[in-house]
Amino acid sequence: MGETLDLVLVGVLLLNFLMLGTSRLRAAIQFAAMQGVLLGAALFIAHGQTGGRILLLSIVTVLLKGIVIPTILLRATRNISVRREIEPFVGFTASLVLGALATGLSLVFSRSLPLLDEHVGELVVPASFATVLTGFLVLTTRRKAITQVVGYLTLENGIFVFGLTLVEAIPFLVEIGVLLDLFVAVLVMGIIMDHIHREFSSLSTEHLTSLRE
Amino acid sequence: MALWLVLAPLGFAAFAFAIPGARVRPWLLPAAGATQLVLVALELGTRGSGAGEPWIGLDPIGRLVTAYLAVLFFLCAAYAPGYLALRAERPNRIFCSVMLVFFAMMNLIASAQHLGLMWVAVEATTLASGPLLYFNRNPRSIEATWKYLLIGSVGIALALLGTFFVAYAALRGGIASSMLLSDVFASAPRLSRPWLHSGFVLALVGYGTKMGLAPMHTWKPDAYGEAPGLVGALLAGGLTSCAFVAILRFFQICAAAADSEFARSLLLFLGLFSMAVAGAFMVRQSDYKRMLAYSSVEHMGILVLGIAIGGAGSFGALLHLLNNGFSKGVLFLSAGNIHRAFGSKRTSEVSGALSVLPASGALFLAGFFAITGTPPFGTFVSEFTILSAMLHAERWGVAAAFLFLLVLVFVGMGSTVLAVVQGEPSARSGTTPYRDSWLGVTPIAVLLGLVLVLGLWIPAPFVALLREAAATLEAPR
Amino acid sequence: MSTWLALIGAALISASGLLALCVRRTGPRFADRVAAAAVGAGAVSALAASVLALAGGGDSLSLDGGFPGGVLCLGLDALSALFLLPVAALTAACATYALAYFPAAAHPREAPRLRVSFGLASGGMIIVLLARHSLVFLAGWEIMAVSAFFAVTTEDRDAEVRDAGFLYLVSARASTLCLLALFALHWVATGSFDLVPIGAGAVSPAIQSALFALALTGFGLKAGLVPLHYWLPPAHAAAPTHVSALLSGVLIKVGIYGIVRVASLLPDAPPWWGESLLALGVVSAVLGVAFALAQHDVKRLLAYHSVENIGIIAIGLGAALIARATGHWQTAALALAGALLHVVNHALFKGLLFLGAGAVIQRTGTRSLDALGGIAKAMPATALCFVVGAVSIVGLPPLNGFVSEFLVYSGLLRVAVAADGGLWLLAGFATPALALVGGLALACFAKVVGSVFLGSPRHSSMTGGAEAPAPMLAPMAGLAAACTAIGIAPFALAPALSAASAVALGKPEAQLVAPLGAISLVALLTLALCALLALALRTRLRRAPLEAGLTWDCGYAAPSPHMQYSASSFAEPLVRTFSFALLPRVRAPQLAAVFPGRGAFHSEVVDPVLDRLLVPAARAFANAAGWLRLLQRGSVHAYLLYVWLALFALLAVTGMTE
Amino acid sequence: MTLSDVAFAVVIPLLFPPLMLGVITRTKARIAGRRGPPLFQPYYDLLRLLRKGVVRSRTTSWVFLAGPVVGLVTACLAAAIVPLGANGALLSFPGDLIAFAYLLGLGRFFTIAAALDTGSAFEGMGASREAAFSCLAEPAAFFALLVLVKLSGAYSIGSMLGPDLPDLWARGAPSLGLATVSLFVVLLAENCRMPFDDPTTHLELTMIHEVMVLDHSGPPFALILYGSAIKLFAYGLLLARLATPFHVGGPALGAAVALGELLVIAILIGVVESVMARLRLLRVPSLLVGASLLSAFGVLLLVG
Repeated sequence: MGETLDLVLVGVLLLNFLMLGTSRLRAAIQFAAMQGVLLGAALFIAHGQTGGRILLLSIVTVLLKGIVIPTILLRATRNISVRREIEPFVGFTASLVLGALATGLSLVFSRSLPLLDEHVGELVVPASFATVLTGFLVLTTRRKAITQVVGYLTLENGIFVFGLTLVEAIPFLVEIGVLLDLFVAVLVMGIIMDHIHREFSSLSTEHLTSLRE
Repeated sequence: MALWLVLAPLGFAAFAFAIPGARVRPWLLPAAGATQLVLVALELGTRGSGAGEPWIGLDPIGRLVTAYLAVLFFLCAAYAPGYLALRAERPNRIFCSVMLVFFAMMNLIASAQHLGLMWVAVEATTLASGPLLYFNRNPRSIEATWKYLLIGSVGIALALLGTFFVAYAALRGGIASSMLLSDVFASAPRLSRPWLHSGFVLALVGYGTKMGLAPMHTWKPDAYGEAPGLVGALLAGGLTSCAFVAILRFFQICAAAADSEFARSLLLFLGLFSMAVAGAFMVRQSDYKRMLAYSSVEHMGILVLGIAIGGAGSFGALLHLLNNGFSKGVLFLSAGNIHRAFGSKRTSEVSGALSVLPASGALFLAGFFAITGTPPFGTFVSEFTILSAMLHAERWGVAAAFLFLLVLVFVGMGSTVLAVVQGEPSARSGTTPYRDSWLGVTPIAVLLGLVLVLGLWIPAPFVALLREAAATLEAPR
Repeated sequence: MSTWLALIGAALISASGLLALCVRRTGPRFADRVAAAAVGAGAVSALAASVLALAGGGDSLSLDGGFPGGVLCLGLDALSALFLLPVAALTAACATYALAYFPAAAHPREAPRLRVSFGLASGGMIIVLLARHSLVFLAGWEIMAVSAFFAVTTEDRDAEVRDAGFLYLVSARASTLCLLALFALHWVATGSFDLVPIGAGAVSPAIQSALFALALTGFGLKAGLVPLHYWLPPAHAAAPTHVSALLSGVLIKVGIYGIVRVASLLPDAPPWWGESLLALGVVSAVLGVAFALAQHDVKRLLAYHSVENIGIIAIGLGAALIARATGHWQTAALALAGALLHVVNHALFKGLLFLGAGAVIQRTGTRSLDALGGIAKAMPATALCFVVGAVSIVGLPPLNGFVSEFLVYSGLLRVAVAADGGLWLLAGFATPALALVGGLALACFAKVVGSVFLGSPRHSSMTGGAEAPAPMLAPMAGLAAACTAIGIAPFALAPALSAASAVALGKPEAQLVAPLGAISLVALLTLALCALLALALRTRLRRAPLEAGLTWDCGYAAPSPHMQYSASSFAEPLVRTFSFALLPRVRAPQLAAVFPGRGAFHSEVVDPVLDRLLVPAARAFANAAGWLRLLQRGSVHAYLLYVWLALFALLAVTGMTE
Repeated sequence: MTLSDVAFAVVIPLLFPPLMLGVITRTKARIAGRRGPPLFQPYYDLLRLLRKGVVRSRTTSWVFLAGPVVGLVTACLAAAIVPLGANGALLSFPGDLIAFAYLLGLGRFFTIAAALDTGSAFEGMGASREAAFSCLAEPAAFFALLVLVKLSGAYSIGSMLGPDLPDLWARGAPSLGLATVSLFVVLLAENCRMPFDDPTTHLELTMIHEVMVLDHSGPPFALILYGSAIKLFAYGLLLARLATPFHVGGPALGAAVALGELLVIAILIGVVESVMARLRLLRVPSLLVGASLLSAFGVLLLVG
């Protein structure tokens, strides 16, 4: 079971790099969606034997993270017929290097923390940290509002990966609540993005710097 | 039944969403506030029989904060109809119902006894306050809302990770993991320290973002600057206090684990840093609403400083929570009135508010004196307590820095406030018809009266509640 | 009884402005009178309380009722009563003066507000004097400070007034925060809010010294000890004149009261407390009067003289503290009595001088010494009162200033005689410094009297005119009479001074022993002989051929008022002598050719602390803070980065070991 | 003190001082090779002035006449504080040295005020200089008096200069010597003698005291002249006693010796005035500060 999970998590890590490396907005969204699907799978693989609760949760995860939210974002890009490129502050190559660094750092950090015995050799914790950091990179180095939402999504994905270790501890209601919050958050951000586009005819956050000291 | 404190506003929210009358709807807000006051009074009256659901219940901190929220919300809500009547051109269906949801979620934060539930509630307040901020629907408010949502959501995501870390700390400690506060407290001594520590840091940064501690405060001036005064008052008085409660929960875990020293030093640093940043950014601040945001940053710093010092400092911090909230209410609501009368929030364009709006100007000025800890306002008592705690702990350097920063903030805030209030009325005052009205002034005056009362006379049961709450910070159960 | 009386007085005075607001509709004149009557009644009550307490009828009372600080104690002992005396008297004088100086009819917007803040400021002072509980003290203190701010900024449409008010407010706040630290430390050290003397050895010497240092800073800021005096001149210049009188006459004295009170609570005073106070006093007195001499604005000048007089008071207090530390109780009582009497005296004559200056300012519309002149002819009564005040403040016999300076000198000389080593040097240099201060003050007031009242008007608009109205003259006359009375019969105050010193020193046997009878004799002789001689001269002149002519100007036949020696020229030799400290900024025209063109000479002396230190420092800080703003330029990416950096930094410093 | 002593102590200070002026004038005349006016000329001048009429400027007020009156009264009272020889002074109480200085201050205040009352640029100039220079002389005098106080432990001029004075010289000769020199400088400055002021100059621009009283005439002017003579007497008495701390016989003899010493001082002043030129006005402060430093050094020597 552990190896299957690790395999899925390798996929998640790979998607992190793809996300950092791609220059196309829609691709980035699709990578985030794929990550969402993988997460649903990972949840099932890790804890599927524990019962229907997990199955339900996995399905909801795949639905939300893999389908509904990406659809919202893709619709946003479609409605707003903007230039499809991601406009980074930091170049793609540099982003990849930073991503690699972040992944390395995650490995080191998770080593320095006392893991449970069953997690010691596994990828769960480092993959979680790496995804969180990837989310951070996307959030801070990509210019468009929509890419920032993708970054936020990735960040949440990373946290979700960490949650795989704690399925017993987290009540179902809270898990659902977390997912629901994520959904509403993206929804609200989508609405706001819509308004941003209407006001500024662009989704670049460059226009969003009039409030300053 | 603590649950009713959450359900009642939600019910009002649904009702507000359902009814069609835009003129009637705002009055649901004070109605909900009054109902909440009754519910809270009942709840506080029947203390002791507090065995409700395990997830939602009122411990001393919860009792304190829900009661405080009820009062603050009632007064802000009493201000709302007058304000919304002035903004009749704006549809208020979303505004009213979302505000009630927002209020319900704040109550949920205060009464949640489960870390996960609390997180969900905090995130829900973030999302609910988005539409409130965006009430004015202009480019500037979009920008503010966007920043607020993004930074807040990212911060809260970190807090979720921190919550998970604490849960993992239990697993690592060989205990069945649970996020119920009572369970966590009970098993706290066995929590794995590295996980607990990093979990606390994540929660501190996460909820600290929400609370507006520097350097995570950056959304605050934008959001408070662009939000209607009413929303600013609820954000600065209510939401930040709730985020503070969330941090307190994590602090309690550390305290229960008899390992609060590291947490105290982090809080101490963040507290002083917040005050310093607030002081630096208040200097030559030309936008009086942004100035209020920095004042909020400063007072969040004072709150965590009090906790960091501990002892009487915790008591002082909890008292300061109330004082700050009520004073912020005074400031934001009166600033809102001034903004309305002058149509500008820049000090270069606003002056002589005391002449144009005698009541609001005076209240704004009085709010300034209240928030800066002028005796006999309540803020003075809480700051005095916190300072005494510092001296008692022989933290001379901290005390000196605290006092210096208070002066710095006073200078920064004073120059802006006085520029607005004093002098010849600027020409802009003639451009709007708005002048003081009973509806727009009375709630502010009551809020100010509350701050004053807290400085002159604190009822004994209330002191007992504060003591009890402070005690649970040192030795949570 | 006496405490209740004083409380009633405080309540009446505080409520005076609000009462006037209530009767506003019956007309401005009536409201004016209601306010003045309330203040008068309150002052009478407070004066009665004060006299009662000075006669040995002091008492205290406790209020219990769930206040944050527990049971609140108030009390009136001889020390408080001695300060209460001038507070009540000057408040009443200023309120009466305001009837004509600042009537609501002429200032419909400002006067009602001013009355409220004026009453509250004075009421706050009384509360401070009565407080035996640190939180009550702070509450009274802040009510006083904040109301005084509103009183100072009465004419807030003037930017200069706003700036001065803000400076005052910030200084007041800094002072309050020092007191906050003081009382917090007191609470932590003693476990009590009650302001009662601490038992010997109950608190460590280091804590006691910290308490004293905090008191010295906090109260020194209010009292205006150099270098903490910087707010005083602008605030006094900005305030309406009767408010300046109150500020200068009694409000800054409350700072002195605080120092005396706190020192009386601390049992083990090392000599350095007194030495530092003495040194600060000398610096304040010398610099205060030197800067006063260089002023062109009569109100700023009077304000700097307050710094000087606070310095003299501090010299007395310092000498008393030194004597107390070395066990010379008699000397301590002497010096302390001098300081306390100077507090009372300064309230009387500084109040008088401000009120006199106000009368002139109201009549002429200018505060500039170089524009005034010859007003004695139009306002002879005002001029006479002002001269009395001037002679008093310079410390000359036969008036009251001489008595208190005499006592301070006496204490200082006794300290000097008893001292050796460094202390001898300190005391040995303080005495001549005090003499220098006296000389400079004389020069300064000769300049003020001369350029305002004597000679001929320098401006045509000031010819003619009339005497100040009765509500303004009466308080001045009263204060002048009080100055004279104390000068002639200082022994009448001796029991009160003894009682107050005994409280402040915590030593009932520390009685005042001074040759007050001889001083009285000197005063009487001076007055009597002058009167006799004047009478004789008058009789002689009646008989002599009296000729009136032009002033002799060495043959120049058409002297004009502009040829008079101006105030600035009068002070020039001394300003030049002290230019190393005053650093005057002079703009003089270069005279190149035989027939130079038009030129203008300009010189000003700016405050060293405010204009050379605080303002540049504040500007530098603001500029530095401006750079900090670059961090917040609206980029949400940067903001997110800060969140992460904070996270990483905090993680890095947090211990991660099991 | 008996009644006759008192009468004696009142009459001498009232009658003697103008003689000192006469002696100074005579000394100067002799050194310059002239015979000079009679020794009693100052008395004749005073009487003549008292008989004369008065011219008053139209700009003046009552202050103008208060100057001479107060100046004379304060000078008399100050003189009463100083003991004649080793005898007690008429007015003596602990701290009377302060009264001495401040009484003279009162006189100065009104003299200056009277000068300013005329509104004349010249008299203003004189007043300004008088104020400035006496200010600077004050610390010098107080340093000197402080040396005396410290050495004697007494607080009245009468007891400081009493019978114990020789003993003080024995204990603190250097300090007392410095104090004496410094007091002499103060005497010259306070009484407007050379090198501070030239009483005989005819150029108003360079005058100090004389220019202040330009507008006075008749009886008031007599009061002024008389007052300044008494002031000179008081200072001279102080200095004489300090410089010659010998104890001579009974009160009458002591007083006679003291008066003799005063005449010596007058001659000394005459000599100084004859051999020195008036200082440049800008240099005057330096000299006064120098005198202060001198007596301050005397204070320094008493450390320990």
